[in-house]
Amino acid sequence: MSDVVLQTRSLVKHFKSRDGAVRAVDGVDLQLRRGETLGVVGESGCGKSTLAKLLVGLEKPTSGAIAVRGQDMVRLKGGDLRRARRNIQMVMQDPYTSLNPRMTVGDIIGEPFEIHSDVVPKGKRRQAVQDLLDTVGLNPDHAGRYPHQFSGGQRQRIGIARALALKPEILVCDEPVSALDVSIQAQVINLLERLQDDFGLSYIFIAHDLSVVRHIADRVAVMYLGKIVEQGHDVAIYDQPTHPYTQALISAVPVPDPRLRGRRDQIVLEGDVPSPADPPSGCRFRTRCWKSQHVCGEQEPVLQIRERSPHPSACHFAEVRRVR
Amino acid sequence: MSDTRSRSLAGDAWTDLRHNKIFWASGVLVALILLMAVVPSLFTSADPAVCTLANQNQGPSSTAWFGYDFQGCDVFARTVYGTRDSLEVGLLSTLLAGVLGLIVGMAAGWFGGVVDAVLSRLTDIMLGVPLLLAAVVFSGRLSSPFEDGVFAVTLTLGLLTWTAAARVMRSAVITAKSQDYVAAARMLGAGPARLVFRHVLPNSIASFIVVITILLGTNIAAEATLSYLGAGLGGDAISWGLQIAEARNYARIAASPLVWPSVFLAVTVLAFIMLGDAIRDAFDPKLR
Amino acid sequence: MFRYIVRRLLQMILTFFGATFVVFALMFANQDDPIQALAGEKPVSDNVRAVLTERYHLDESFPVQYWYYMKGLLTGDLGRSMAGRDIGEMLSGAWPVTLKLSALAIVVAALIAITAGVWSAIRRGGFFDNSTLLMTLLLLAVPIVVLAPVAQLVFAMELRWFPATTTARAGLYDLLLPAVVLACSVMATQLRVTRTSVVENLRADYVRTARAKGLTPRRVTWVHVLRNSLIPVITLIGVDLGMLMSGAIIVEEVFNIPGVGFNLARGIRAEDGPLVVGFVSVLVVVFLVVNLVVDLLYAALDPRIRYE
Amino acid sequence: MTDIKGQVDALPGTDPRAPLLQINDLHVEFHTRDGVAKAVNGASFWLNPGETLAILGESGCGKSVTAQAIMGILETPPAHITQGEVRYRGVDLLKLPEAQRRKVRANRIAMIFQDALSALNPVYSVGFQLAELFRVHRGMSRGDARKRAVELLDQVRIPGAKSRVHDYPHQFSGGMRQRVMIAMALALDPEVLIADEPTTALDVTVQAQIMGLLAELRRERNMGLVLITHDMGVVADVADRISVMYAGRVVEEAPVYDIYARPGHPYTRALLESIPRLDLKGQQLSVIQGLPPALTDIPAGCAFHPRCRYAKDPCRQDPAPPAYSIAPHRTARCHFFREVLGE
Repeated sequence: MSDVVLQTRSLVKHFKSRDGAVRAVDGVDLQLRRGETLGVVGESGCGKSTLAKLLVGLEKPTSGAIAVRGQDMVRLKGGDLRRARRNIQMVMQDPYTSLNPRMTVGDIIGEPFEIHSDVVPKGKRRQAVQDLLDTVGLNPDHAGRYPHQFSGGQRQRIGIARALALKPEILVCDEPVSALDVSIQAQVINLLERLQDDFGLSYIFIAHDLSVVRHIADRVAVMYLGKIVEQGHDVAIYDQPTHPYTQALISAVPVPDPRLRGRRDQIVLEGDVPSPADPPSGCRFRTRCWKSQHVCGEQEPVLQIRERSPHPSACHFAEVRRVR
Repeated sequence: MSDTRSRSLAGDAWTDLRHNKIFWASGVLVALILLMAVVPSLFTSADPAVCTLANQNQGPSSTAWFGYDFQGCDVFARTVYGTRDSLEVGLLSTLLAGVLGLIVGMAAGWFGGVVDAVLSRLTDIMLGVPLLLAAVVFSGRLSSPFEDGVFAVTLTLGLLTWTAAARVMRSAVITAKSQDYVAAARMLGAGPARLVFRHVLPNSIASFIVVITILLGTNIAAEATLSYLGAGLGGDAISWGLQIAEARNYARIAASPLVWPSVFLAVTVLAFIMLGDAIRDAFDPKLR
Repeated sequence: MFRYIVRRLLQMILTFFGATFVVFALMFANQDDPIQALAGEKPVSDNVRAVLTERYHLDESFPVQYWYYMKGLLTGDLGRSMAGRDIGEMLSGAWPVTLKLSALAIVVAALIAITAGVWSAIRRGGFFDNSTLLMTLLLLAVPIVVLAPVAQLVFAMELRWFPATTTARAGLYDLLLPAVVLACSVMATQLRVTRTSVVENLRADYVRTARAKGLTPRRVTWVHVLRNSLIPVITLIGVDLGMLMSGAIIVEEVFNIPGVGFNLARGIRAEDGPLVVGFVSVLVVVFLVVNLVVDLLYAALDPRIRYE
Repeated sequence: MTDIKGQVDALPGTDPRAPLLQINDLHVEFHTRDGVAKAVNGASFWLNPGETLAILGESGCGKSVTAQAIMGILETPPAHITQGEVRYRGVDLLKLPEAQRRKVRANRIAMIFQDALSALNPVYSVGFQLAELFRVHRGMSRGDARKRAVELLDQVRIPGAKSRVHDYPHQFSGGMRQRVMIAMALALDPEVLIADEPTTALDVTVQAQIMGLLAELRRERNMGLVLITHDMGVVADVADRISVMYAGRVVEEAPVYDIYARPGHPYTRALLESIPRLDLKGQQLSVIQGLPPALTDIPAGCAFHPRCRYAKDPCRQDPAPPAYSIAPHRTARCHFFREVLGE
């Protein structure tokens, strides 16, 4: 198990609100191995962005543990925590708000070196920044420019360069391409894949776009209302989904091939996602599920390998159904 | 993207300001007013304190451009010399209000929670007392009629007018604080000082500056109002407000002692408000 | 909605105590020898001093004095002025004409500010917009101490269109000039806020929807945009009441209107501490109550607050 | 219903045999501080009843501006329609007086927008906003209009329509709000519905619901649907024909099957290739180099030439390539369409 770089155990985050606790993340166990990409998919409000913030320490978990290379990030303090945090960095969704408009690109990418002054000696920082710009495919001479002089895709590259500055092993990518146009998306995805090969990075890749996740991820976790409902290798999830929610989600994604029109097994779910402040008892998906039975309201299904599910699935009636 | 020069937002704003006629007009006016306050003798050779009743209510002449008032004082000289006290009170009270507002607003916005609740309530309470009403209760003249009152009025206005700046600063800080780039810096391990001074402050200061510029104008007007009511400057101070109060009773006999201090007061306030407007437009061009 | 009202009420009570405390503390901090101040420049005999000390509880500590002040304020007993008159009675005699004056000023200011603000927002960049912008600049720059005497000189004394002074039983026309002067002190900001707010709302997506529905421009502006745009203006009108009160002191003094501001101005000139503090305290309470009402009105305009 | 419409909103000059909607050589410019932005530079397409036409393109390609020009809701200034025709059943809407133009909106051509939360007025109940249409265009009484509003909410399958009609937009979920928008667009039985990115802000499961609802309503009413989107999956699922826009021009127009099988313009081809596909997993995605041009500074000749791998000298010179007819019902603005098609 030495190649596990990141592991969470029963990770929980509840936010206080007027209507009681919002259970944004409610017991998440996941593992990330070296050089691997774990895709996390789910609809808005499923807790995937909160999960990302927990992983990089922007939010404190209500309970549970996050281990990076065996060190519990929740318990670490002071200098140890700062050093441990270097190992896990994030690429944010919105390239327009994630860069300080009053700092030059060189200052933005160089800021990690100023905060962790022992990483690169002062005299070599300029060179380091230019190298990083070069690595992400930007002109190193543009270090003196300001963020608003770059396009969305270029700004996302700046964000990636900043995340790479401290040479982390793990990158958490929170919807890194969803704000970009299709043709620009492909450029950024290619860059991320190339960096993974060059530096042996491990990715947590969070997205709502299932086809992007399928392209980049080795394993996929599907989240619904703060819980992982199904987890497995990409082929297992996309071709042999066993959880009804996964099946509905995959079938809802339009396929860019008109020949398949009307010939796909489309499951259209009724209604909306319930409020995470007051999730249904038992299985959280039962209110929208066509398989729902009495037991689903009584007993919460555990995420595990089941008789008819060769990979972990949190459904009492898990069963493979090819939906595309 | 065609130009290779790097342009910061402040740089953009400056480029914008340079082409703004209103900015230059108000800037020149402000500079002139400041000069008048610092070296009034550049503008008039007459001594404002020398008044001869023989000159009472005389009309404008080549020696006294604006004529003489009821006491026989040179209106132009008194108006020019009035700039100093007015500006002194305006600048110092705005400085005080600005510092208070900056601290309160930053603290409330940055810390949030209990600090914000307490400071916001305090701001509400201060806003619950209309400025002039509080000022007339507090200002020195009520009990000490023999000082010039500059210190008392400055303190009064400073302590009572920080609320607007604090509110603006608070909401700007809250907006800036929740931006992704702050989260990104925090994630890199940046300490609170770096977060505040490198990320939050530079991105929230623009609207604060605008409020302060406008406050400068309104505080000068407030001083004149207080002095007019007899709750502001007094003693041997020269103030436009005092001049207006005196001249009003004889306005039908001689309008010039009423009109000229009024014009100077209005132009000063106008200059600062226009300057604030120009700066706002430069930083926030979308609302033009 | 209920929650919102309760919260606002609690807030107001807190602000009430805070604000009156501020007023009292200001007065307390400001007095070195209040009895001497009361008497002006005459010497004060020990006997008189003892009576006055007794009457104003001057030998008590700050909290006790504050207690007497609050008790008086809450029971409507504002004590006596330096001249020996009952402050409560003075107030009740003075407020009707002030109410008339400020109501007139609010209506004049709001009417002009909102119509002109909407117009210049629609025609932004046009002649009307530019001239209103210039006008608001001038209005902002001319403080009421300048405007009131000059307006009196020009319109009342020289042109004789309006009476220069009035009595307690002044009619609406008699009060029109002072009301307009008073309105000028708040009109500029109201107009600018209206304009900005309408400009912002005209760009909102729902305006596009309203146009796509085939509604006339008039309906889009006056039904869809206006209600959204008024939300910040309404708040401002509440806050501006403070400006109006301050302005009323000047205007009533200049035009000799025997209202609250007139009495207050005289109190200030006469250095009548109890009168000033009593009047100011009541005005602060009025200000707070009006702002509470404004906040409730706000909720009526904006369902997002009503249903929060 | 049709006869009511005939009486209330007669539009003289309409020809029932003319295409339902035909856009010819539409040009729209924006006058900005940075110069003249040419948002639409000669867009042309047509639409038949019961048909779904997808206008596909990335942000800034002019697809939304085109839609708003058709509706006549562009803000002028800064926008100016400098050239072109928007023909509805043969009548050029751009030449109509504003009062008549207004009657076309919502009655004949209706539109729904991307972000339903901001597209609905926050301070009025959805019932008011729906009923307003009947009151303004049909002169109905308050009560009747309200009744029709409830019926409409019912038709777009909002549960509990009778009580929800009193609710405000912020009280609805994203999907329900878009249903309200659809109800509003369909209220007066228009013949053309323009949907501008109707599901972009929604989750996929909700997107499936909304697209299903739109398809069903279109079929029932035999409406023409103009679907504006950047999502090639959605297009493949619902469109009959596609117009691909780039830098304000329709660069390719074709039936949906043909375009996915054999794109005729390099841009379309590159777009299709940049979608992640199952069989290419583990490989690099093919990308379009560079960025779309700034609308204030569109390259001479074919606007796509700086990013095009087929580009040769003629592409870099004005005039821009004409709309070559490359097959029945297919056009492409590329000098080298044969190469692109792989012939």
